[in-house]
Amino acid sequence: MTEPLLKVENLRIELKTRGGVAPVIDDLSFDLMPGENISFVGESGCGKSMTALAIMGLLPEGIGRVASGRILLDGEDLTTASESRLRDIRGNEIGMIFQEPMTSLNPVFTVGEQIAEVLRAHQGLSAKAAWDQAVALLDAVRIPNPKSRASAYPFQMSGGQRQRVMIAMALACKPKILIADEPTTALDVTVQAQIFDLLRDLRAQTGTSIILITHDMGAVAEMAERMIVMYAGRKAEIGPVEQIIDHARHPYTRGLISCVPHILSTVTEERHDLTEVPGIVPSLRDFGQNRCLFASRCSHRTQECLDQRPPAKVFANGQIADCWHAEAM
Amino acid sequence: MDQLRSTLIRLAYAVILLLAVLVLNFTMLHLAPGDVADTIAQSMGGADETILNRIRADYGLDQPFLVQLGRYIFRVLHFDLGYSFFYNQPVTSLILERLPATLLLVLSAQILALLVGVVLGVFSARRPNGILSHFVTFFALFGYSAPVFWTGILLLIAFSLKIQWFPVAGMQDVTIEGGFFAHALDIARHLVLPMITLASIFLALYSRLARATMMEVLGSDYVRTAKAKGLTMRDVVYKHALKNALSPVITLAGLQFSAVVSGAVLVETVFSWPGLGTLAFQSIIARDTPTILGILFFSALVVIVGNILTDLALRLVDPRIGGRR
Amino acid sequence: MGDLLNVENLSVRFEVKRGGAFGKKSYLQAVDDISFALKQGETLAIVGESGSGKTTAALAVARLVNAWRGKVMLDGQDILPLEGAALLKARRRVQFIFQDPYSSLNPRQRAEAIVKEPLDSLSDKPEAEKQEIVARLFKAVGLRPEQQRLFPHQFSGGQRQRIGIARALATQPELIICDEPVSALDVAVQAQILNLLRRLQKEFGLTYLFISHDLGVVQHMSDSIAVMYMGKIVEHADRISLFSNPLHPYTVALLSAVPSVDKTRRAATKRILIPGDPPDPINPPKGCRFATRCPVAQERCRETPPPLREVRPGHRIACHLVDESAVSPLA
Amino acid sequence: MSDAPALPEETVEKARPPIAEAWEMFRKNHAAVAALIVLILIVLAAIFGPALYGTDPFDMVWAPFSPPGADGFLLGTDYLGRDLTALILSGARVSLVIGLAAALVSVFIGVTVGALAGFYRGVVEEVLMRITEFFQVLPTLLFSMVIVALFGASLPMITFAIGVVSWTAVARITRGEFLRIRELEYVTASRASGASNLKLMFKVILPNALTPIIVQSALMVGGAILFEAGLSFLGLTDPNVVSWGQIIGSNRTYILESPFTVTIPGLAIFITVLAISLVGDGLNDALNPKLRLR
Amino acid sequence: DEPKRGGTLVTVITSTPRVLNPAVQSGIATGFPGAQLFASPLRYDDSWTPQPYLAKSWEVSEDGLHVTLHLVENATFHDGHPITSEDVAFSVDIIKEYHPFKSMFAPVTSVDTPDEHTAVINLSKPHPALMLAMSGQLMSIIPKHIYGDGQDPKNHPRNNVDVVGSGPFKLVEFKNGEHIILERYDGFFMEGRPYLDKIVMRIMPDSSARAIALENGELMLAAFEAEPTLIQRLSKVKGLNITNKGYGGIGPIDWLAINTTRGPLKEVKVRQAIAYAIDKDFILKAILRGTATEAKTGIHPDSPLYDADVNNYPFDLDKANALLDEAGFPMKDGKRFDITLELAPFPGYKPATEYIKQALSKVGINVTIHSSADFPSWAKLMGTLDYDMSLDSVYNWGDPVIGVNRTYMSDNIGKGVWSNTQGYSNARVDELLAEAGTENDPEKRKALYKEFQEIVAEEVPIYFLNAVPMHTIYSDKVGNPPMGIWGTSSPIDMTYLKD
Ligand SMILES: Nc1ncnc2c1ncn2[C@@H]1O[C@H](COP(=O)(O)OP(=O)(O)OP(=O)(O)O)[C@@H](O)[C@H]1O
Ligand SMILES: Nc1ncnc2c1ncn2[C@@H]1O[C@H](COP(=O)(O)OP(=O)(O)OP(=O)(O)O)[C@@H](O)[C@H]1O
Ligand SMILES: [Mg+2]
Ligand SMILES: [Mg+2]
Repeated sequence: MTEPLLKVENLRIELKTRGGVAPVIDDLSFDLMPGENISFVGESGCGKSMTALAIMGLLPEGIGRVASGRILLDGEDLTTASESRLRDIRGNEIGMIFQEPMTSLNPVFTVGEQIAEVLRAHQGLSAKAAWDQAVALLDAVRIPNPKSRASAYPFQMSGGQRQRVMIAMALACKPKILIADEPTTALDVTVQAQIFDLLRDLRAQTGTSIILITHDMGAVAEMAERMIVMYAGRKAEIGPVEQIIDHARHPYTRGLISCVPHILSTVTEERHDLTEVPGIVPSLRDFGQNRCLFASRCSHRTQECLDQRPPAKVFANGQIADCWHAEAM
Repeated sequence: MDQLRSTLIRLAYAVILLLAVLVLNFTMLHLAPGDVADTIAQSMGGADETILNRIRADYGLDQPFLVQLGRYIFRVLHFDLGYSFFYNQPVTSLILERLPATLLLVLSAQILALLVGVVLGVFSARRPNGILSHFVTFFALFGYSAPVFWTGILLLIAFSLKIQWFPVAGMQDVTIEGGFFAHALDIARHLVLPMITLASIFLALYSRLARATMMEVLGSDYVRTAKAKGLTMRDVVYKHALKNALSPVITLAGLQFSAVVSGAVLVETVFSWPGLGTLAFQSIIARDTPTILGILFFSALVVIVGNILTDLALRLVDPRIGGRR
Repeated sequence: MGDLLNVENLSVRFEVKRGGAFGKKSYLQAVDDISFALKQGETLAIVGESGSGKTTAALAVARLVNAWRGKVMLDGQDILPLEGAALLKARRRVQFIFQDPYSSLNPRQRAEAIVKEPLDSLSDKPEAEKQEIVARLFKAVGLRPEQQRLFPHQFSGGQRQRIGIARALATQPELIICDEPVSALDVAVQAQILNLLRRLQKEFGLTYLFISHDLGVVQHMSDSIAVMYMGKIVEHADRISLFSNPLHPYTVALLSAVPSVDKTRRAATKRILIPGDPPDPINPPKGCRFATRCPVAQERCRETPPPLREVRPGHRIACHLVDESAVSPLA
Repeated sequence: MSDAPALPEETVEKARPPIAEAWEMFRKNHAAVAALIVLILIVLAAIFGPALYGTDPFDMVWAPFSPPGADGFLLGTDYLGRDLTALILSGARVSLVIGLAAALVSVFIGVTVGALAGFYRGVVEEVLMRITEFFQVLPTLLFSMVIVALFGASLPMITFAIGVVSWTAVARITRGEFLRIRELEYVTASRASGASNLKLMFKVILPNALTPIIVQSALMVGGAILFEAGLSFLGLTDPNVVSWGQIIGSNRTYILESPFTVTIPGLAIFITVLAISLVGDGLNDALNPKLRLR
Repeated sequence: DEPKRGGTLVTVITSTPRVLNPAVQSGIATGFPGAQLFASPLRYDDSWTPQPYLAKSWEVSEDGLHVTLHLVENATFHDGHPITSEDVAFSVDIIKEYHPFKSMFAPVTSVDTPDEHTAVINLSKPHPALMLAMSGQLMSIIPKHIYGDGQDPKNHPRNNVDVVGSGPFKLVEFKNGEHIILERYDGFFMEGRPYLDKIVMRIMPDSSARAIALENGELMLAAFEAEPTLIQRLSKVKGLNITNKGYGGIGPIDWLAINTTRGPLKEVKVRQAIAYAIDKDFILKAILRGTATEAKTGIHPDSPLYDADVNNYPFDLDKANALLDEAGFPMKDGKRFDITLELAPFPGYKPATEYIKQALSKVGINVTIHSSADFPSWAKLMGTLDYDMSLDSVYNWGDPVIGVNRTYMSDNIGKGVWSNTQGYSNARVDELLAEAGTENDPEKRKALYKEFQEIVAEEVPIYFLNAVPMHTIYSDKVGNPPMGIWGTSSPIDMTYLKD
C-alpha cells in the first residue's frame, strides 16, 4: 500500500466569533492517496471551505486558527510550517480553485498575467517563458484562441471560461493536489459538465489528486472515489462513494441523498414526497458540544445521542460513520 | 466609433454645462444692487456721477440685461472671456497669470494628500487594530474636523512666527539671487505651509477611504486567490490589492476637484498665496463680473478636465471602465 | 377545463446602451415570441440556461416588466393592457415567489407586515380579517405565530422562503409564479419547500408557473416543461415525454449534463458536451439560436430560424432536424 | 419519532426592531458614545448656556484681550473686551442651527433629486443627473460666496447657500441606493403586491436607502458648520449674531496679540465637528448590515 | 548718515492697483507705485511747503488766473523722450477729463506752451488748491507720445505694462496679486537720485501676515498700516521704527456718516445726542489703543486749515438722553427708536461699529448692524441715501477743495459714494466753501474754513471720530523714509538703505 499523499489527523479549527471561540472543524481525520479524488459534501456552513483553507494555510487572519491536529503533506506538517515554506507549497504543490469564478480572479490584471505570475513565482521562469507557458495552459483548459485570450481581462470572459482560467492557474505548476471548492455552483449545468469533463481529463493526464468540495451528490457520484460527509464541523461519514450512496450508515447522509429530487432515468407519473430533514443546521455557537449535533433533526435519536458524542464506527472498505446507530442503518 | 461619438457628445455637454454656469452666475450678479463702477470709484477714493456713468457706458453696464448677457455669451463663444473692469486687463490673461499659482498649490496638495493618504491607508488596513491604524483614524478625523483656515493660522504661528522655518506669505521672494534652482527652492519653501494646510482636509478623506477599501479588498476572493498562488505578501498587497483599492480613491479625488478650488480660496487668503482663490475673493467683493465669471468658468473647466483625467486614471487602474458605463 | 393562462406571442425587449450615457441604443430581446398555455391546477416548468429569459418571461406574465408584444390571457382576458383597478384585480389573481429569500423580503418590515402587504394594497378587507388571514397563512406555511413579529434577518433561509410563499398566497391567487424558489437554499431545506409547494397546490388548487434550472427539481414538480434557449422556447412537452424522449439537441445535451447518483442513468446516458457559451444576446444568430453550439447543426439551421411546431400530441419543438417521426437528431 | 427523547425548547428570538440592534451596535463603539455625550453637552450648552451664563455677548465688559482665566473670565475677552465665554455660547447656537438647517436643506434637495432620478431612470434621470453635475461643477465656496455677497449675509441666506451647494453628494448617494435597491426582489414583490410608485419610492425604497443618507447627513452637519465658518472667516456673515467662524474671522487680525481668541473658537468647531464625525462613524458601523451580520 | 546708493527695498502694498497710471486712477493703491513711476511738477515737504520737482520754479500771476511752470531742461521719460511743456498740457487735459477729482482742475481753462520748458496754466478764477493738486500723485506727467495715440487713456494697455513714466523708477514687472518690481531709472533728471536700485512692492492683503513679515525682516517698509494692535506690537519690536508722519496730504479721517434726510436723524438734536452718547475716549483708547489722534472736523488734524476749537461732544449720557427727550423721542421700555448702522465692507471698521451699536443702546437707540458683503452694495445704499448711519473714512487729498467740499456742497447730494451722502444742505456752508475755494490769501482762507468747520460741527451731519491711525513702519536699515505730507504717494528717491 502506498503512503498517503496528504494525511489530516485530528484536525481542529477554531474560529473567533462574537459569541466566543467555536470549533468550526472538530476532530477531522482523513487520508488522500496519490491520484485519488476525494469529495467533501455537506450543508452550507458545515466547515468544508475551512478545511480546504486550513490545508492551504489560509485561514482568515486573526479569526481562524488550527487549534490542534496535524496536516501532513508527504510527511511534512503544514500546521507548523513557516510562512515562506507555505508560500512555496501554495500554488506549487497544492493548487486551489474557488467557488466564485466571478470574483476569484483579479479584475484588473489580464488572465495571462495571472497565470504567468504563478510560474514566475514558483518556477523562476522569465517573463516571456511564463507567458508562453500561460498560453499553453489556456490551450490545455480548452480556451479557444488562447494566444489572444491571454491578454483578455476576466470581465471579458464568461463564467465557464473564468473557471477554466482558475483551473489553469491552479494547475500551472503541476501540483500534487488540487483543491476545488465548489467549482461549479455558480455555473450552468452544461458548463458544469464541461468543467467536470476537463477536470477528469486533466487528472488522467497528470495524476493529480483532487479534493472536490461540493454539495451536489450527483457530482460526487460522478467525480470522486471516496467521499466525506460533513455535518456541523464534524465528519459524519467517510467511505467509497458507491457504497455510501447505496448504503449510507449515517442518517444525515441518508437524508442528504433522499431529500434531493434526483433526475431519474425512468420517469413515472407517480411522485413521492421528498424526504425532509427537519430543522436547520446548528449555529456556530452550538458546534463542539459533547453530543450528536445532528440529533435535533434525527428521527433515530435516542438519549445516547444527546448525552455523548458518537464514536466512529468502522465498516467494510473503510466506510466509517460517526453515529450511535450506524450498525442499525 | 462609438467611443468617438460618446466623447464628442460628452464634450458638447461640457460646453453646455459651462455656458449654463455662466448664464446662471451672470444673471445672479446682475440681480444684485450696485456694480463694479462703484468699486472702481472706491479704488479711486471717490468719483462723481459723471465718471461713474462714463465707466458704466464704457463697459456697457448701461445696456439692458439681455443685451449684456448676449454680448457676453457671444464673446465667450469666441473664446474671449472679456475684460476685467476692475483690473483693467483681459480676464484671460489675468486668470492665466494667477492660475499657475493655484494649480501648483492645488495639485501639490492633492498629490501629497493622495500619496500620504494611500500609504497611511494601506499600512493601517494591514493591521486594522494596530497603533498606526488608530493614528490614521484620529489624524484623518482631525484633518476633516479642523477648519482649514484655522489650521493654516496655527501653522503660521508655529512655523513662521515662533520658529521661523517658513516664510509668512506669498509664493516667492523676488529678491533671491540665483538660477532656476534657487528660485524653485524658494517657491518650494513658500509652498510648504499652504500645501500642508490644504492637503490636510483631503488627506483625511483619502486615508480613510484607502483604509476602508483596502480592508475590503484584502478580504476579497481574488486576494485569497493570490495568496493561494503562493505569492509573497508584498505582491499580494502592493500588486493585487492596491491596484484594486486605488479606483475608489481616484474617483473620490476626482470629485474633490471643485472642493479643491474652493478650499484654495481660504488657504490662499490665509497665506496671501497669489492664486485664483484670492483673486476670486477680491473680484466678488469688487463685483468684477467678468473676472468672477471667468474664474467660475476656469474652475468649472478645471473640474471638467479633472473629471476627464479621473476617467483616464481610472481606465489605467481598472480595465473594466472602458467596457462598462 | 379551459386554460387558466394563455400566453400568446409574448416578446420582451430591453433597451441597452453601450459606451456610456450617450452610447448607441440597442435592444436585447430577452423573450422572443413565446406562446404557451397552462391549465388550472397544473404546473408548467420553464427550464433553460442562465440568461435564457425565464425570469423575464415570468415577470412579463405578472405585469412586472412591460411586454413589448403579445398577449397574456388570464381566463380569456388579456391582462397586458389593464390599468388601475382592473390591474390591481389581476394582480390579486397572479402572485410571485422569488428566487432569493434574502433580497425578496424588505428588511425593515416585520414578517406579518410583509405577508399583509398584498392585502393592504389589493383588498379592502377589514384590518381584523387581514390579521386573521396572516395568522392562517403563517400556520399554512409552517411558521409559528410568535414569529410574525420578527424581522426578516431573524429567520433562516428556508423560513424566509416560507414567508415569501405566505405573501404570495395572501390574496388567494389562482396562478403563482415561482422563480427558482429553492435554488438559493440548502438541499435539506429545499426538500421542505418543495414539499410545501406541492402540498399547497393540492390544498388550494393552485396553478404554478415554475421556473428552475435544476432538472431534478423540474422533473419532480412539473406536469409539463418548456425549455428555453436565448429567449425562445425550443421544446415544450409533458413531463414524461420530455424526460423519456427529449427531441431538441439542446434538451438532450442539457439532460445528459446533469450528474446523477442514479447508477443506471449514468450508465444509460451518453454525455453530450456542448462546446462554448451562448452567443451575445444583443446580436443573436439569425438562424436557429442554438446552431452555433449544436453538434449536428446544418446549413439551413444557420440560415432560417426553425418554427415551434407540434410533432407529437402535446410535444412541440423548434428544430429543423426533427421530423414527424419525432426522433432526436442526436439519437 | 414518538420514542425520541424530547429536545430542550428552542429559544424564540425576541422581536427586536433593527433600530434596537443598531443601538446595541452603536453602544459598543466607545468613541462614538463618548462623542455623542460630548455632542449632547454641546447642544445643551447651546440651548441653555446663554441664558444660564447671563452675560450679553455683545457687552463690552472688560479690557480687551484679557487672557483666558485672568480677571475672572474663563475664556478671556476679545478685541472689544467682550466676554469670550458668552460669545462661544451664543456662537454655538448659531453654528449648530446653521449646521443642522443647511444639512436639512441639502438632504431635502438631495434626497428628492436622487430618489426621482434613481427610481424613474430614463429621461428623468438624465436630466436630474445633468443638473446635479451642473452644481457639482460649480466651485462650492465661490458659488456660495457669490450668493451671500449678492443677496446679503442673513442667516437664512447663508444656510440656503450652504444647502444649495452641498446637496449633490446626497443626491448621488440616494440615486445610487435607489438604483441598487429598486433591483432587489422585495421591491418587485411590493410592486406585485400592488404598491404605487409613490409608495415604492418613499415607503419601500427610501427607508432602506436611509443608512448611508443618515451617515452622510450627520457628516454634512459638520461640513456645514465648517462651511459657515469659512464664509464668516471671509467676512460674509451677519454681524448681528455671533458664530464660531465669525469669532475667528474677526479676531484673526489680532492673532499675534492674542492667539487664544482664534484658538478657542477653532477648538469649539473642531471638537463639535469631530464629535459629529465620530457619531456619524458610529452610525455607519451600527447601521451597516454587513457588520451587523457578523 | 550719508545717503548711499544701491540696494533693494522690499516694501508692501495691501491690494493690487487697478492701474499704475495716476493720471486716470486715484487711490492709495495706485499712489505708491504711481508716484515712483511718474513725476509731478511740485513736491511738498513735511511742513506743507511746495518744493520744485519737474518744475524748477513757478509763479502765480497777480490776479491768480495764470500759473507759470518752468520745467527742468534735462528731464526725460523712461524711453528717453524729453519731457516738455506739451506733455504737461497733455497731462492736464487727461487728468481733467479722466481723473475722478473733478474739482482739482475744474477752473483750468487751458494750458499754454510758449516754449518746450514753459507751461502756463490759465484759470477761470483764482484756485489756491492748484498748488497741492500739482504735487504727489495728483498731477502725474504722462508722455503724450504714448498716451496720445488715440486709445482710451483710461484703459490704455500701457497703463500696466511697459509703462513709460517720468519718475525716478521704472517698471520691471507687475504681477497681479503678487508684486510690483521697480528699478532705478538711470536717466532721472535729479542728479544722483534715486538712491535705491530696486523697489519690490509685495502685495499682501493680510495685516497679520504683513506684521509677521515686518517682524522677521522679510519687509523693510510698510506704509498705511492702521491696525492699532499691530502698530502697538510692532512699536516694541527692536529694529523697527514707527511714524505717523506722511499722511497729512491724504488726510484720512474716520467718520460716522449720518443720513440727515430721514427718520429721527433729521433732527439735529438727535444727531447731537448720538455724538454725546459715543465715548470717543473708548474708541481712541480701547479700540485704537492710543494710535490715533482725535478728529473733530472734516479737515484732517495735520492740515494747517484744521480748527481744533470747534464744539466738541464730550461723552455725556445725560445730555444725550435729555436731547433725545427734547427731540420728541421718549424712552419706552428702554427703547426710543430703531435705526440701522451700515458696516462698511472694508477691514477695520467692525470694532467701532460694534461699539457704537452697543453705546447707542445705552441711550435707548436700538441699532441693527447691516453688513453689505461687497462694496457696490454698500456704495449703492450710501449713494442713494438709503441708509441711516455708516462708519467709514474719507480722505482730504490735500486741499479741502479736493476732498472736503464734496461732502458738504448741496449740489453734490447723492451723487454716488463719498459725495454728499448725508443729504446735508446749508446755504451758508455752500457759500463759505465756494469763497474759500478761490481765496488766495492763506489767512483769509483759513478764517473761512474756520467758520465752515464750526457750522458742521454744530449740525453734525457727520460725527468725526479720529484721524485714521495710518503709520509707516520701517526697519533700521531704511534711511530717509518718506515723511512729506504725501508720504509714499510721492517719490521716494531720497530713501536709501544703510549697510
Ligand atoms: N471570516 C469568518 N468569520 C467568522 N466566521 C466565519 C468566517 N468564515 C466562515 N465562517 C463561519 O465558519 C463556518 C464554516 O464555514 P465554511 O466556509 O467552511 O462552510 P462551508 O461548508 O464551506 O459552507 P458553504 O457551502 O456555504 O461554502 C460557517 O458557520 C461560517 O459562518
Ligand atoms: N432590466 C434589464 N435590462 C436589460 N437586460 C436585462 C434586464 N433584465 C434581464 N436582462 C437580460 O435579459 C436576458 C434574460 O434574463 P433573465 O433574467 O430573464 O434570464 P433567466 O433565464 O432568468 O436567467 P437566470 O437563470 O440567470 O435567472 C439576459 O441576457 C439578461 O441579461
Ligand atoms: Mg464554502
Ligand atoms: Mg432568473
